[in-house]
Amino acid sequence: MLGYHQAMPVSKTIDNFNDAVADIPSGASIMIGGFGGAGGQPTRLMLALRDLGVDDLTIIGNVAGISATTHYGWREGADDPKPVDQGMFFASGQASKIICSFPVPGTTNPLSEIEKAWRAGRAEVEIVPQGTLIEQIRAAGAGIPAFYTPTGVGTSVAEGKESREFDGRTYLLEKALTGDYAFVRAQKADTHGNLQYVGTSRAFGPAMATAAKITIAEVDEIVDPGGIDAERVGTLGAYVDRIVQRKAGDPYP
Amino acid sequence: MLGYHQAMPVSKTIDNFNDAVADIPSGASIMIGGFGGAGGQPTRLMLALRDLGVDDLTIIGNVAGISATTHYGWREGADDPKPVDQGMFFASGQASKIICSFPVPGTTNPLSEIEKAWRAGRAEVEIVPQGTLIEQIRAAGAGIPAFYTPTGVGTSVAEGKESREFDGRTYLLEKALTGDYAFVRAQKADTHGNLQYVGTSRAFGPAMATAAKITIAEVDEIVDPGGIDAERVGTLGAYVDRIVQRKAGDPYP
Amino acid sequence: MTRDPAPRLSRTDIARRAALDLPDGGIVNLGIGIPALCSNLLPEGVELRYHAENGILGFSEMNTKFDGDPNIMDAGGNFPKLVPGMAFFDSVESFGLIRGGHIDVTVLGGLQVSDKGDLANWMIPKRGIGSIGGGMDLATNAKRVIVAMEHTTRDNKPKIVNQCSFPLTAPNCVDDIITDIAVIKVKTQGLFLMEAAQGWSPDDVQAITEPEFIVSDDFKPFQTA
Amino acid sequence: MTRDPAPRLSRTDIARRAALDLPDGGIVNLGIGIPALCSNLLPEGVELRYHAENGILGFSEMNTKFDGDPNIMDAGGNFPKLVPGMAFFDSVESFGLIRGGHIDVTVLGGLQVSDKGDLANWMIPKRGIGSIGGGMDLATNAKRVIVAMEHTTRDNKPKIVNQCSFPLTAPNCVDDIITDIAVIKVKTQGLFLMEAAQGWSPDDVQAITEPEFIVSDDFKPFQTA
Repeated sequence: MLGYHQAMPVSKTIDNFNDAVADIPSGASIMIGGFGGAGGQPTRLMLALRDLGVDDLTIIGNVAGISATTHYGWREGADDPKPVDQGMFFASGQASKIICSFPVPGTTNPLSEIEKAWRAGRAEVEIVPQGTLIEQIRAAGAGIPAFYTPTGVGTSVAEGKESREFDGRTYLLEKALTGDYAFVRAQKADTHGNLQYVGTSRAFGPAMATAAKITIAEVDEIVDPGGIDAERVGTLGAYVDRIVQRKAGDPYP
Repeated sequence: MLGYHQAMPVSKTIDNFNDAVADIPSGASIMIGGFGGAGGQPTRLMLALRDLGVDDLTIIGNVAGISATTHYGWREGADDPKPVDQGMFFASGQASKIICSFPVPGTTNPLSEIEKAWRAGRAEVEIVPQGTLIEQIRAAGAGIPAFYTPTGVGTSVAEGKESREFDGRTYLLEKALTGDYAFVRAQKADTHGNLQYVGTSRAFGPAMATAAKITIAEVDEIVDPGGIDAERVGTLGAYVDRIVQRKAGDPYP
Repeated sequence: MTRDPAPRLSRTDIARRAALDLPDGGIVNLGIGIPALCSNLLPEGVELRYHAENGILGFSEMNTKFDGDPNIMDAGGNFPKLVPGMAFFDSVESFGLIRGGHIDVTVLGGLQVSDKGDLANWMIPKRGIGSIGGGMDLATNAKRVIVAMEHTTRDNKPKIVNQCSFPLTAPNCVDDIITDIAVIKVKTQGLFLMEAAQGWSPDDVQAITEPEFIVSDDFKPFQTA
Repeated sequence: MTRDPAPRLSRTDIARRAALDLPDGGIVNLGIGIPALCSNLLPEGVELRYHAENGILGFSEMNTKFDGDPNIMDAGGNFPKLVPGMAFFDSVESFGLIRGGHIDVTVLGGLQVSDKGDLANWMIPKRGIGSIGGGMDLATNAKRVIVAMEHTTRDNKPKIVNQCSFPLTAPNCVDDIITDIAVIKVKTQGLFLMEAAQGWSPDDVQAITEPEFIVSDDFKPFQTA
């Protein structure tokens, strides 16, 4: 349908994952996109951050740290390579806090790296209802400092929070949640930074891209402008600062 | 990419526009999708509602009532047919109120039907900043009863509203806005009610579809499930109650 | 504690019974555990549109094995079969759908349910850490909440209680409880026993249920189809 | 009221001057009227990614005529040329982009601007009804707000005033004012005259500007490229 007019590309492409994360300082907050599991997880950016060796990180994610022990969202029993997750920053001692909705599976054995760090007093774990967490992130990106939600009323989530009635129902006041960096995974980027996702790999990525000060995208393929259909852009290039292409045949899904 | 498994369709198809709007009572609030102009306007649903003859309607739209006099968003100078807009409900005396962001163009001559009705004291006009209006509608559909926005602080929009500081900046509390019916326009529907939009025809439609008690979609084409790519669904069928297909060759764009 | 008068149902049978309550054409979200088993146990001719929190609507069945694409997953880490009419979206949209009250039915697991319909299912206090996931949003906002769980703990303590001692997922949210021995409806007047498993009398069920329930006028044996 | 010392610039020339201030590669939203004229007046080699409130990002030029597709429009009712790398989206996303502070520059029209950077541009009080559109969101939230307007009303009354008498669009939001005779910067210390049109001295500009401005150390003639 689109009869394109020519325009000059503005490239945000970075050559490798190490360079893309090189300016992240100790103490930074890092939003990690996807839902949990291999699909949508920016695995190469995470590994690069681990190799960077900075510490006192706050990690913000959804399902967090359970794939390495349960294979959640990875090929069952896969060992080539073994599943990795946000737990890597707790195993390495780099992270001091995680904000997430689902840090432990129903079974206790074996313990995840996050639970181990929490038990040892090495890490704070803040558990947020998933809908509240994604809405807090969305709010940060969309200029909404706070909003009301019915979720969590009458539970421990409400402790220390303001509540208020609207039309006879009680709601909690929840605040926007920003991050210093967002790592997002998409299938395609164009050189303007527009991202295209497939299937259930979207999840937390698109909102996180809007909410962080610096957004870095890990993609399977970088294309010229026009290589993503204007109707299929899942994250606007306006939100994306850096894009890095994965190597063909990467053993990580 | 999708290797589909077969499933039974659940059809929401209505044969004609009159039947689709037949249960709308006097006093109802009607959200009208699109942005303003022909693209995204559910013109046939609007005409059917006009023909239904109910009154005391509240119309909720964005740019409202300026196309008939200015050709805004229609082919310049078009007279075959003449542009129509939400003003039709004010010309007919059916609407007593409009909530919108842009009810009058910069020029005063000729007066729009909405401005005429307002000057004659026959209609209330509530003017809301566009970003606040769409966020109020989105909030209604997404279970958020109220949120804070920086827009409108220090202006007449703030009158009678609560304000509050977060991190040193002042924001207004704005409430969710629902409707009894939403009319949305899309290019394609499948029989589950999933909608696909093109170009700038989305605008207010997708949020309105989530916010109204009954959502009716006017589409160019109804297809079987699978006829819309799972990656290209702009409004989930979960939000859509009725779909009506336009006649081929409809003179209205 | 008396001995069971008859066998309790299997987890699959609980799920099969729960599946009977799912409305044809409805938008349904299944929690992890027993609820997830419903997906492949629907009665003949019933078609649902399953929603999963991670951003998928319209699937109706699970693949029995991972088929190689980690980008087509449900929230429980299962792999749905693709069907025509499905849609993918992000978590903002997904939880707008939930919180906005657009989910017809959710089936959730339970650790404890009170006679007021309070649900506790996200944390065992002695563990000290739990996982909320999408459960609070679903329990609070779905039009109907069915809890599918075993009737008692492993040491035969009631899970249907006067007051939940575990942290709540949401107060006053449960509509129906389907267990391995009974189907119980939560109403404002209290709990109503609707069905009991073969060989279980209302008294047998009451013996391992903490709050007193009312036996419904419509009481009947556990339905299987 | 003295006579003009020299011709004032055309609306197109105001827009051309405003276009000089738009950063290469930036995300820019143009209001209706004079601002919209900027789109086809960019300096050679500068590429912008225009945003329009109705859900389009990445266009860079307008079609001079309606090309038959009402589904490809900007918020002003103009018809953008399609370019590679553009994207379509709905109004929720569009105003998330604006309100979230992701617009680099917006160029808006003005009825009045005060020396504190208050902007009034949505209603003429004697008309009693106006149109806010996306203007309040843009003025309040864009990283930089440029107002492009005539320096005075038709009867030569100042539009740059001590206090706006018209309803405000947003207080304290304007960074730069570009008129048919001057370029003025709004700083916390007050207004700074940066440029004046050919034949206009600072005193000539001051004579039809209500608040006293400071002549910048960098004062120079109106830039054209």
